[in-house]
Amino acid sequence: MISINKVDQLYGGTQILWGLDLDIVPGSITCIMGRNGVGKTTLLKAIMGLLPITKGEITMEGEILNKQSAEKRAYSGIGYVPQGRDIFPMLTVEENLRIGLPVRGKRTKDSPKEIPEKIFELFPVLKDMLHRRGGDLSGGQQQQLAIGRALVLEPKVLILDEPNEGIQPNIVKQIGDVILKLNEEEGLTVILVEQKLGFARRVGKEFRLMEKGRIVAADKMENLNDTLIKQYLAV
Amino acid sequence: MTRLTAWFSEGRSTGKHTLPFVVILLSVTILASAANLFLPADSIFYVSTYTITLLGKYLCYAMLALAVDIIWGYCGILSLGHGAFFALGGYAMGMYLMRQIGDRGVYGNPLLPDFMVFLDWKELPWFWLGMDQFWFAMLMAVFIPGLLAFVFGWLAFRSRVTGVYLSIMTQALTYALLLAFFRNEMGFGGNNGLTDFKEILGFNLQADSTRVALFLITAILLAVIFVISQKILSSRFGKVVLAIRDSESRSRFIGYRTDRYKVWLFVYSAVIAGIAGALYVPQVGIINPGEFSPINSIEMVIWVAVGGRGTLIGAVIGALLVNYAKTRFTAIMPDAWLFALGAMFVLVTLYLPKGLMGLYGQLKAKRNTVMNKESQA
Amino acid sequence: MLAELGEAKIKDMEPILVRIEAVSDESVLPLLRTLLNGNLYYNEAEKKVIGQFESNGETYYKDVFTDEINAGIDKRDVDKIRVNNKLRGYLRNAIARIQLTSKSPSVRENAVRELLSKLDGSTVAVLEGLYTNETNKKVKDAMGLALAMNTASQTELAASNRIAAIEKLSSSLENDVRNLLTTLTRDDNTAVVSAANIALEKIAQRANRFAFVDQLFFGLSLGSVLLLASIGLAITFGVMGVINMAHGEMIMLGAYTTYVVQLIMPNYIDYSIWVAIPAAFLVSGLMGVLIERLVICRLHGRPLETLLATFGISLILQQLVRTIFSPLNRQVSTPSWMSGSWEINPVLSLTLNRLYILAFALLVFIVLVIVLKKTSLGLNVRAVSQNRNMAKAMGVKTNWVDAMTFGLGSGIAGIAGVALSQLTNVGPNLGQSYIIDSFMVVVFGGVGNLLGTLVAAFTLGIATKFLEPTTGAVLAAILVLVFIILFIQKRPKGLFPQKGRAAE
Amino acid sequence: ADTIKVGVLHSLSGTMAISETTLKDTVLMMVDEQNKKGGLLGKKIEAVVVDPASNWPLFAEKGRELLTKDKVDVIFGSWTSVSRKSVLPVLEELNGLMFYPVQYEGEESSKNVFYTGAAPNQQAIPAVDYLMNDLGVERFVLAGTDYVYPRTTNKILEAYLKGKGVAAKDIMINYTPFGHSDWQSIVSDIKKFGSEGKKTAVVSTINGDANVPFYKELGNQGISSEDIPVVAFSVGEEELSGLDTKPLVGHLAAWNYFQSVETPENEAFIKAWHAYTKNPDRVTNDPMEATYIGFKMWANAVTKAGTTDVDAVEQAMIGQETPNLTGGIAVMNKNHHLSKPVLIGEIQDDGQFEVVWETDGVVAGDAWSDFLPGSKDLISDWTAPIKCGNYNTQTKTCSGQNY
Amino acid sequence: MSTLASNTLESTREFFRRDQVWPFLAPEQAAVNVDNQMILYVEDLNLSFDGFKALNNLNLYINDGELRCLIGANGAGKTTLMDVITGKTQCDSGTVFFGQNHNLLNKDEAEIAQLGIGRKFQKPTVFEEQTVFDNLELSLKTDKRVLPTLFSRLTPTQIDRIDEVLKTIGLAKQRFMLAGALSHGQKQWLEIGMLLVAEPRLLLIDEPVAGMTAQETERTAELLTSLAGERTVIVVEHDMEFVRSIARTVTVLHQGSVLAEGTMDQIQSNKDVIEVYLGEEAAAGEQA
Ligand SMILES: Nc1ncnc2c1ncn2[C@@H]1O[C@H](COP(=O)(O)OP(=O)(O)OP(=O)(O)O)[C@@H](O)[C@H]1O
Ligand SMILES: Nc1ncnc2c1ncn2[C@@H]1O[C@H](COP(=O)(O)OP(=O)(O)OP(=O)(O)O)[C@@H](O)[C@H]1O
Ligand SMILES: [Mg+2]
Ligand SMILES: [Mg+2]
Repeated sequence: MISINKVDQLYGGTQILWGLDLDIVPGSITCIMGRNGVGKTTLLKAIMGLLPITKGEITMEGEILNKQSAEKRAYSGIGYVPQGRDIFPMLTVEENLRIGLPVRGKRTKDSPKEIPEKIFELFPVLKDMLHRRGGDLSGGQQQQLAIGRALVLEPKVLILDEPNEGIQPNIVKQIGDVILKLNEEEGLTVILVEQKLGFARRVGKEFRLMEKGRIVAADKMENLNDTLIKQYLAV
Repeated sequence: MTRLTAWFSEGRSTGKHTLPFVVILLSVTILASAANLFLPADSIFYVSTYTITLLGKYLCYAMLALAVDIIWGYCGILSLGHGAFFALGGYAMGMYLMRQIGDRGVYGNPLLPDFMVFLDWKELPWFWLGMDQFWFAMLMAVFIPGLLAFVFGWLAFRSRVTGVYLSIMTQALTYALLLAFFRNEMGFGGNNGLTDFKEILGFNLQADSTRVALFLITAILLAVIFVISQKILSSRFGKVVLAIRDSESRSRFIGYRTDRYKVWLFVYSAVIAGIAGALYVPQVGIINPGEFSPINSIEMVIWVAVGGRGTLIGAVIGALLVNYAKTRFTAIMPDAWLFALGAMFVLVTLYLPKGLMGLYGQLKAKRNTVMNKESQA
Repeated sequence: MLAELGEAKIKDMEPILVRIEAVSDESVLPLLRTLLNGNLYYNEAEKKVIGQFESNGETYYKDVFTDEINAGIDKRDVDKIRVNNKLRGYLRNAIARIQLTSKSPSVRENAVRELLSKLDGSTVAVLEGLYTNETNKKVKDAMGLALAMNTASQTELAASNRIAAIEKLSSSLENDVRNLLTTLTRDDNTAVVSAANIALEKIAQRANRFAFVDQLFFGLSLGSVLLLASIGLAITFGVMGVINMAHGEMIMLGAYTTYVVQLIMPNYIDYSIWVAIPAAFLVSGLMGVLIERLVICRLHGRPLETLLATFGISLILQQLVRTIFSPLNRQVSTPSWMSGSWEINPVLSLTLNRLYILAFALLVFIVLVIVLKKTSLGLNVRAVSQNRNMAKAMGVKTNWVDAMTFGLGSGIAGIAGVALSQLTNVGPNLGQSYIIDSFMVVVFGGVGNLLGTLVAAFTLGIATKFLEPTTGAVLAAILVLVFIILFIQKRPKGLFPQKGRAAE
Repeated sequence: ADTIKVGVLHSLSGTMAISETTLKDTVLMMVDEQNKKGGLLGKKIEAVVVDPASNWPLFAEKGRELLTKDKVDVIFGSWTSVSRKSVLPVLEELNGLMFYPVQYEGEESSKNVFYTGAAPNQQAIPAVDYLMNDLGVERFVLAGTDYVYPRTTNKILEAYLKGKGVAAKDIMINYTPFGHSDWQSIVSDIKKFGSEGKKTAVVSTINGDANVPFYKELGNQGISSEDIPVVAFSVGEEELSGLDTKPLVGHLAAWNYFQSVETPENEAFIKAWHAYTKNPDRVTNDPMEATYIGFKMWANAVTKAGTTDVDAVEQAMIGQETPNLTGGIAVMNKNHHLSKPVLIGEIQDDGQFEVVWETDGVVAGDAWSDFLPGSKDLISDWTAPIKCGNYNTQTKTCSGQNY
Repeated sequence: MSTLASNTLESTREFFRRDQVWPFLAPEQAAVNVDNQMILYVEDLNLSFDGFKALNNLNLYINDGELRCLIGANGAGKTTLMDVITGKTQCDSGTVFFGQNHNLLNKDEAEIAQLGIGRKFQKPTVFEEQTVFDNLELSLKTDKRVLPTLFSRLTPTQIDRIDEVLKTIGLAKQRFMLAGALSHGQKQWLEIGMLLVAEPRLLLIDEPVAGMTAQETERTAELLTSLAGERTVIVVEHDMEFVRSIARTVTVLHQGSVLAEGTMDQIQSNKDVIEVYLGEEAAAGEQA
């Protein structure tokens, strides 16, 4: 689906990603893990096109993404839920969701005028808060909005950067269910960055461990063992 | 007192540009002054009085840029009204110089300045009293801008007026003062302002030696203010100021009353602007409401941006450079200089995002990496 | 006689005109009118007076009476018959006197009103004669008024007659009536004096009410100018966050576009506005897009730098205009349908150009609000200004949105320029004189809030105009500024602040 | 030096560029013509143009630059009083010579400046005389921009009118800020003031740009020149060229020169101007004539003195005579002001003025007004033995000299 | 009339209070009175935004030295409560006392912070353009008035203290890095560090372990427990494992008021809490 080849990335003078290779299997849920600051967010931003890469190649279904702008990638079917949510604070919840409608129109060929009901089924809070400013929502509500907003795009690949940060337990579970359901029923490919092992184990099908800007381990989730955890996730 | 001395002698916080700056500034000014006073006019090293006056004016502008930078570059308060403080300082000096004319005015009135006689005023307005005393006038040159900044800042910062709101309010302030000083009823000479000065402290203002002296004083004060500002800004006070620029609310949550910090910094900056104004007037020979015009204040901000916001040296360099460019351009291409100046502003923003000092930083960083690579090899 | 007119010096012309008037009827009106307009010429060779007319940019000469075109004559053959103010005054009255017998009632009424201040014995006699036969009510009223004025001023008449006349006068708002009443307050007869005072009082009360309306209109009109000038900025600065110092120059470009349009179509000045509005929108809008693509787009995330760059751009544009069009002001004509005023009554008349501009400003505002509310542009631009990267990730074409928005804001500034060209100088400094006010309005209303801009513009306009009569223009401006400064202390985010957690 | 240098100190950018650019061109044209005639004293004349950018302190700086760096022999420049006041100390310090071509408030006479524009007694007083005598005006609105020239002129006029028996309530004085553009209320006040039975006129000292919106508002509020004529001292052909003058026909202006005056000199001048600017529509105006006269006189004075030395030229200047473009001869008086005729013109629909009145002969410019209490005893005389710009005839002293 | 006069007099006095005009004249802060063992009293707190009740008659009492966990559904009002306590948001009605003698509602953020109430935000906020070290220096417990700050210098003990904290939060290597360049998790740690150097009496910590790995979460837990006793800590967190590892008393907020309060076990078996917050499975899973 998405494959990343020898990608380097620099912030000013400091190199963050070092010749990183990564293959995302279509229809899978890949969980990327690693300590704070190893470059997970950076990697996801590079995939989304929000950060330029200095070397290497990112392809999606054989198409080279490197030179494409982020908005093109959104049209190609990548949905992004950033770390820290990045809600449009002064737009209402409804407007936050509406932003993605044109992309959805292009991708599903039926130009919808309304936000798909599906989103509200997944996150009923959003319906109650429809006319509240995004920035006024509580942290957890914003997180739900961020996921909902990405789903409006009807993406092929959904990128989630620590989606459970600040979410109440029953909704964490619900988010997990949603991811699994979308994955199973609609074949959505998911790239997930997650720190909480429990959740990662429950939802993830593949795992990738990162350290210092490189992928250091990759396998099926079942094979994520304590040695690996100790080696790459413990402080 | 001991705390003060300790504060000054402390090594850690002095900026690394301070010493070279002070040395270069003072040696250039002293050499130029000497060249003006002691060399014959036909010597190739002779520096004309025109140049000295021009340089003196630039230095005043540099001081003013410093004031703008302190408040904008370090504290993030974009003041579009610093011209007001500058002009107020200038008016204080102008009033002193005006009173020094005495009965040598065109109407020969010993008490009233010419423009008052001319408009048929019978007595000196109260705010002109005492301005014949140099010390008092100089006190006013710093006190009035300081007071205005205090009142304005106190009101605005306490009510948490920030960002563009604050900028536009400062602009409104200077604009209101512009209109007020234009009024002839105000007693500041209306549109013509104050001019035709003769002496300062008994020295003839037209004498070369007086001009050189004023120039030197400006340079020395600039150096002093530079050093003090550097000191203040590299103390913890300076860090708090930077913190306010970054995130004012966070600074409040760790216990700093940011409004007070801002007020004091604003007052400090206004006082510097006032001093710059007071030095400017005897050197250019006129002060009038034009100095209050909002466009002037915007230009000051631009000097700082060109030089590099957030570095004191950048402000100074920006002021010198832009004004030099203006002087040159208006003489070489009087019909097209605005194109050149405008293009310069656009290009600087596009290609030197951090101003000239940013360029300097980039070059140095590049040299360092090159050197590192070489040493590694 | 006509030939005499052509050869006489200005000083000697009045007697000739008196003679002409004495012998003539409505048929001389064209002659007098042409003379009044300064289009009457004298052909020395033929000893004939002719009128000069212009159409389609060409001058030609016509016989004023027969409308016959004198083809063979050109500029060199003729001399202008010059008139001065005194003669113009005389001519106007003469025309009015002749028109008293015009067929059109409205012409007759105007003629009577014109003559109110010039009531001499012979005119009154004529009016008396006409009064009885007059059928039209309005004209009759006007004539009655004139006669009442005459009666009231005749000291030899009985006081009771005069008082009755004065009472009749008290319902009129005409200036001449008021002047007459004021003189009557110094009359010898005390009864007349008190009647005149009462009448004046009554008139003053009514007049004051209208004066208030007048002032309100001035305020609204100033407000509409402020609104037009700032509304484009409310987009480029308020919504996009670009500190656009070149905004004034966009207005200026619009004004110059109007000038160029009039230059291209000199014979259709009345319609030129309809061409100028879209043209100005395009010129300023395209310039805006250009600026955005070349400069602003590279300054994302550095709002303060936009100040520096756009200031540079504004200098360049000013000098550009100076180079192309010279530093002199350019002449923009007002279409005839926009000149003059709408006279509601003798004390209240609203100038047409301002009335149209007021309506136009509101129209532009409404259209803009609709564009921003109903199209995706409005939503997208707000999203982009709040979080550019996230907007990109949601598939918003940020570059396009930026260019369009900046173009829209600039284009609207251009439209404002068309309106301003009708009120003020079209010169290189046009923009400079509005930029400060524009920023003030946008900020006072609350950045990012279009409604705030509307309210702020009208508030400032009305406040200024209500202050001005008592304080004078300069002090009024200062007071308004001080008021804004103090107001912002109370509401640090303007009239209509952005609310919510994220606004801090 | 192998050339004679002429400095041109007129703003080419900023608010005053509108007026001053023309004067720069005029000087350049005069220089050109003089060079075609072989220059001066056998040398070519070279013009040095700088741009003080409507910034008053910059006038001082640029003046100094011209005098010390470029070493010019004479400067033609300045428009506003404040710009003149700004360069004045520099001129006196460096003993430069400047020609100032604009009508101004008077109350000044410097050894180093020749004033070729009108003093108040050459513009304002004749105009008011005309209004009272010829138009029968009894009430006056003195409307001006709030700066020294209008203030002084209005003071002088007020004193003059009161002396002529005009009551205080028949004089309305109004000041507006620079560049004032919203004239609705003021015009409506004027309209009210003028509709109270007595013949009313406006004496306008409104400056520069503010005139266009002022006249537009007059036109729109239907104030015609027959009802309330406006006589302006700062509105000339050039200001009108930015205006549709049809609604303004009949309003007045008082100047020493109008383009419409038909004399051979004027015709030649206009022709030369059109040729020089390559634009047959460019108008001429009073400050241009003042520049023209100033330049001619200077050239003659240099020839007479045989040198460009400032002191010699200054003395040679006094008594110089040059034909006016409007006929008659302009004379440079001992007080550095000119004697010129005063003309009053009515605005025509083609943007030109029609002369409706003129003084019989020339009027000598008065440096110090006789109608101001502070200056009625002052005179200026730059010839021996007085040699002073502000000599008090009562105390027989001279004050305010910088040298 | 007289009330008007006295009102004006009062407001004039208020206006010219010497400590407000001249910071160096401000009186020393009175010590916090905790005679009743209670350090924070929140009573009948109400707050609504455009009709939406974010806080609804909320009552909360915190003992001195306690470590209290605050949990509750997203949008329950936890952050808003902290906003009110720290002076960021004005409430509509109710009282908030710090100790018995400090009414927090009439103080501004800075005063409250100077009283010894420190806060970590839900979304990490640090001074992005200053180094990690400077961030900590600014947060030190010092005299925060203008003049003392101008003349103050770092003492060796203060430097040691900062070094120590840098080690605790694992940012010793990044000490001269600009805080803006830190990753999300690192910023979280830095913010905790800023709290530590300030040595406040009461710490309000909003979601400290969001984005942290399991081990880091454990370390945070240890850190917080070690702080309790000497200081009072209020933690908001959704990570139940973490809450269980530190909690003694847990308060559950729901729709702006307290839903339940008790030990972790009590809470976990509370029906209401399970329904609105934990979810059936989670609760069951945890108990298993
Ligand atoms: N704007 C920036 N400039 C310079 N360096 C940066 C910038 N943003 C991040 N970094 C550095 O890049 C590295 C990787 O950051 P990144 O945000 O990708 O980490 P992460 O793996 O997502 O960590 P976390 O789990 O804490 O979110 C960090 O060490 C950080 O210091
Ligand atoms: N300024 C505001 N305007 C409108 N509503 C607001 C505002 N601030 C908070 N709210 C609302 O108040 C409620 C409480 O928000 P709060 O942030 O306190 O929740 P929380 O308990 O911290 O939730 P989370 O665990 O998700 O962070 C939310 O529903 C939020 O939408
Ligand atoms: Mg991350
Ligand atoms: Mg929260």
